[in-house]
Amino acid sequence: PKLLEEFQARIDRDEKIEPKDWMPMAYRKTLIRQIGQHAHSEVVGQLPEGNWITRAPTLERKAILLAKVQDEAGHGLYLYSAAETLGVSRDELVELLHEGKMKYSSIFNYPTLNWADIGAVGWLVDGAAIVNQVALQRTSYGPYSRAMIRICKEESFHARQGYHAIMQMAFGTPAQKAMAQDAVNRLWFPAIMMFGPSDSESVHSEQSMTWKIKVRSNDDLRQQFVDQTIPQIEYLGLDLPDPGIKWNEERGHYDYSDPDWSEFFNVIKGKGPCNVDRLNDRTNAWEDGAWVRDGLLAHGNKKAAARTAAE
Amino acid sequence: PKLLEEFQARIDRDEKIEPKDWMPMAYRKTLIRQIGQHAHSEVVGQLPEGNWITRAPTLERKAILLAKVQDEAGHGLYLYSAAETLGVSRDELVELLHEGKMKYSSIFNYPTLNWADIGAVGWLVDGAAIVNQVALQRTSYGPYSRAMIRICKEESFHARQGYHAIMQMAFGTPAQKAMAQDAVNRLWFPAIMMFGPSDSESVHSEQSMTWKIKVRSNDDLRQQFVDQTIPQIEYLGLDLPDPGIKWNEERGHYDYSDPDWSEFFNVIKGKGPCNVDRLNDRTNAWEDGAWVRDGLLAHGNKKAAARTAAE
Amino acid sequence: MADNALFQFLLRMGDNSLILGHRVSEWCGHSPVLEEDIALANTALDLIGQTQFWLGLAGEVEGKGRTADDLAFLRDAWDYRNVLLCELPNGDFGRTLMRQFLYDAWSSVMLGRLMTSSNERVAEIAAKASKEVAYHVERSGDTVVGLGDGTEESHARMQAALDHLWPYVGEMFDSDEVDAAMVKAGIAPDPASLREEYDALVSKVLSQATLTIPTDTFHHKGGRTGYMHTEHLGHLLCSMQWLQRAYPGATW
Amino acid sequence: MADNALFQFLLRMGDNSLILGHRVSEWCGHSPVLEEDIALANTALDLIGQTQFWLGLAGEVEGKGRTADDLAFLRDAWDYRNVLLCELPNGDFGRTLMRQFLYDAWSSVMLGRLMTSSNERVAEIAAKASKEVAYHVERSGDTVVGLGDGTEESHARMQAALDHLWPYVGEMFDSDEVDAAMVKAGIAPDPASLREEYDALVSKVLSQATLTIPTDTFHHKGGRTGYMHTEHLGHLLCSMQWLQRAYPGATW
Repeated sequence: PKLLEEFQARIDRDEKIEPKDWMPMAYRKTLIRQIGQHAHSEVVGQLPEGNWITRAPTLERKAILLAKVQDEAGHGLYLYSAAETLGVSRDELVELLHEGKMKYSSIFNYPTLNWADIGAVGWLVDGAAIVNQVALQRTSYGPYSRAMIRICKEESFHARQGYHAIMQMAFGTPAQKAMAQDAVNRLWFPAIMMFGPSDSESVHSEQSMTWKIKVRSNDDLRQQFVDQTIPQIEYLGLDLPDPGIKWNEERGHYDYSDPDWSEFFNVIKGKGPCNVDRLNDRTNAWEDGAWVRDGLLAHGNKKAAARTAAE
Repeated sequence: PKLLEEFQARIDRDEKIEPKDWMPMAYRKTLIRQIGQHAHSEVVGQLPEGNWITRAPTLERKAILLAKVQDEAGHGLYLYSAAETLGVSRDELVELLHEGKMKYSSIFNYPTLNWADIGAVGWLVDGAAIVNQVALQRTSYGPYSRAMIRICKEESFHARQGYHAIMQMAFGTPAQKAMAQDAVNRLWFPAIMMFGPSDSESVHSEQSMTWKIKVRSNDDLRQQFVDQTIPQIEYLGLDLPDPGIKWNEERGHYDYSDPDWSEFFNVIKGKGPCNVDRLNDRTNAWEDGAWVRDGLLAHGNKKAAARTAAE
Repeated sequence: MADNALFQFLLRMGDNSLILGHRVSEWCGHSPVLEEDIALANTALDLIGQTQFWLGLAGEVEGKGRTADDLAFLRDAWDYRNVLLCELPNGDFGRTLMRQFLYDAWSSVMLGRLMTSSNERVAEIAAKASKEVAYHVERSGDTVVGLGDGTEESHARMQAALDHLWPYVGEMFDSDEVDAAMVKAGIAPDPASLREEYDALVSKVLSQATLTIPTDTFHHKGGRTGYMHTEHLGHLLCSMQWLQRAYPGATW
Repeated sequence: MADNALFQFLLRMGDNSLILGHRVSEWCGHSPVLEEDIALANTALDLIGQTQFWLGLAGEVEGKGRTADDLAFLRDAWDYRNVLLCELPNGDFGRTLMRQFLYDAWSSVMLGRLMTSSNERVAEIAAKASKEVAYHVERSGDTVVGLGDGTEESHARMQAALDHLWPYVGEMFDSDEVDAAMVKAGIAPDPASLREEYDALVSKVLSQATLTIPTDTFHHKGGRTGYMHTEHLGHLLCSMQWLQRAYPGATW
């Protein structure tokens, strides 16, 4: 209890908790879950964008997309490393993912169906992620906070690129504009669901806020995202994807319709449009690659043994 | 020797040899090899055309191509059945194919690279096959002869359809005409190689002629094919694929250049452009399908056992 | 609206057979045994033939001069109206045959109803197609039974195929305003009304196949409205439409 | 002729990197370990970057106003000039890395020579690309060694990959009148003249990898002349060119 009080006091003073510091088991577990899910999201997040890499319409767009996906894999690495400071290995986390015991962001269970989706993913999905991640730069766990700072820089770049890509579509031919509209229509609600259920329904929120694992509430972050995104949609000349959207003078914010949370919970339960494909892709990649990991490990061991023998 | 004399006498009288008749071992073996290769050719021959089924440019072309490939699989069935009358099972023959111990027509080791190839395969490849098969309708082995009669009818239909398809290309847009020309250029020599090496170099010919397993010589058949095909190429308005082609008034036939037989023997040895892919496709299909064959067999046995028990 | 609803209905029928026919045609030369190569080519051929009728009529009803080929080769993914089931990748032979059976069963029930359509053309196409589909469903059903009640491995694979595909079955029975308009005009039944007959047929065959129908009633959707296809459809179209896209205006 | 030869030469360089880059990009999100996802994306990215330079220059030399994108997305298979090695399907990870190494080794030798090209633009591109390729060949070489000299299974797979790919290596050293024109103009070396340096590099790495180079000297060809690509290239183009073909004239 004394330790716990001290711990909370440090958090309240906005000191960072570092790997070697004492921390409550539940704090550690919550962080592992949250950072692990975040890492998995980066990895699984390669797939919907990868779906269009082979169809990117110009060499430059292909290069931009490759660079983005490469960054995401890199973010996965930072985050697994951050999780490892909490005493869980990357392989353990990956195994939990493959067994369905850990999640990744539900947004990646939606398909990318036209080229504008790639712009929309950068703009809306990375955009939503950034709103969340900017807040998490102030999270209490040092390695996580530092990973967020690093990741945010790259993500903002992605979001800008995504917006430029969809702008090209929205201001392009009628067919391109239709694709942009279709993308916004399909991805709007999934994007605003990325902040999680309403504060009133969110399971882990309160304790996480106290520990500053979460820094701002789901609804608060969602509102910020909505407020920053609506003017962008309008600038693109696209129809708003939700008839419930309108400026609320009194609140100084946009009102918007509540997404269909039953869909959200269905997706969480594995019934999204792409859950099966995404998890199959990942587990197949992992299983098909076992011989590669084993081979490289065996080679490393041989070399180490040879060095030892030579000494 | 008496049996052998009688056997040869029957053949000389143009009587058909039937499965239950006595026949020399070498006759049987030669027939198994020839009919087996012919059957394998029908089966492997599905692949180069199958390569374009998913890209057929109209619904009608897709339907025509599907029907053709279906016919070819059917020809494979007749021919395996004809071979089975000689005491070898289809599975044994398939195994020999997969082990590389039996061949199929080398023509199928060339790729189909543009849509006009599909027309050209029907016109040139089936066309060449028919020249050979019409002759084989008079072959001495009854079941083989009857299979040839049946197959020839369908093949002539395919050849006509192929010619119409390439005609559409040759008389189409400049790009289509270029595809047709490219197809003829690439497939001409492989097609005339289908009749096998020159009579002077052909290993099995003499005995096969005596036994009427072969009925006309390779060069003879090849000349017939060349003579019937050149006017068709000219009608299409395409350039002749061989500068050596010209009408020889004296012979009453077209002269033509000898194909590059070293290429032919390379392809036979497994070094054609598609040998590896074709054989992989077939062996993978066979291996991946093992559980299906086993499953259906097991079910058949259960049903048979149930019937027996009920009796 | 009535004509547009009919157009949509015809697209649904035609796109189902087009896309499933295309998938089946991918097997060409690669099936487990020669008889299956023949059977699959034959199934694909029938489905492409049905497509020509449905999409041909759709083009006429639309009245903009589009042919069946224009509709097949010049629409992008979101304009397709096939149920998701038809566009799913083939998987192994068991999954392909299970998908075929689950579709054939629906198709046989649907076509049976359409034979009495108030629209003569629809009734004619249904009459012709229903003979083919009667054969298809018998054949795919027999194969599902043979493999379901075969070896331990074949049983497991068929159960896995059923589990994988079952969440896509429900979409075939969804109804919307297009269907309501068809019912009102006496052209086509409410898809929901086919379910009982379908379940009876499917349960019988699957029980002979010793397979267990999943109990979860959740189903995926988005194909027949075009709202959200799977990612697989776009890839399929890349091949299917290649020549028409690369060489516009050519005659083949 | 000189300009057309230069155009052909530039297409060969650009198409190699375009098609191989495309193949590598197919791995996205599916490799054996996260570090490899990053490395493969990086390799693909570099190759696409090189493509932009080579095809951009090709378009300028051709002088018909075609951009790198026009050349990449609006030619059909027979107009591609990449060696067959680059278009072969990925196969397993071992085959992909073996193909990469066999190509990187050639590329590193070739680019080294091109750095002293009489054509300044060529020399510039080569200088830039050669830094990237020096890293690629080190990396792919290390992986080939690690897997060749790893477990029994990884060794067997790498030997199978080498056996499969070796008949496609020879094409990189074929010479024709285009090359003769390049040599004459001092723009590029005769590919045949790269073989010794290549063999030294490749033998060294493959021997560290405990792998045996096949002795058969036969090689496939037809890619760099465009006479006969493999069937695989056409399928690759269906995806790669889809959007440009389906929506001609759009800006992306």
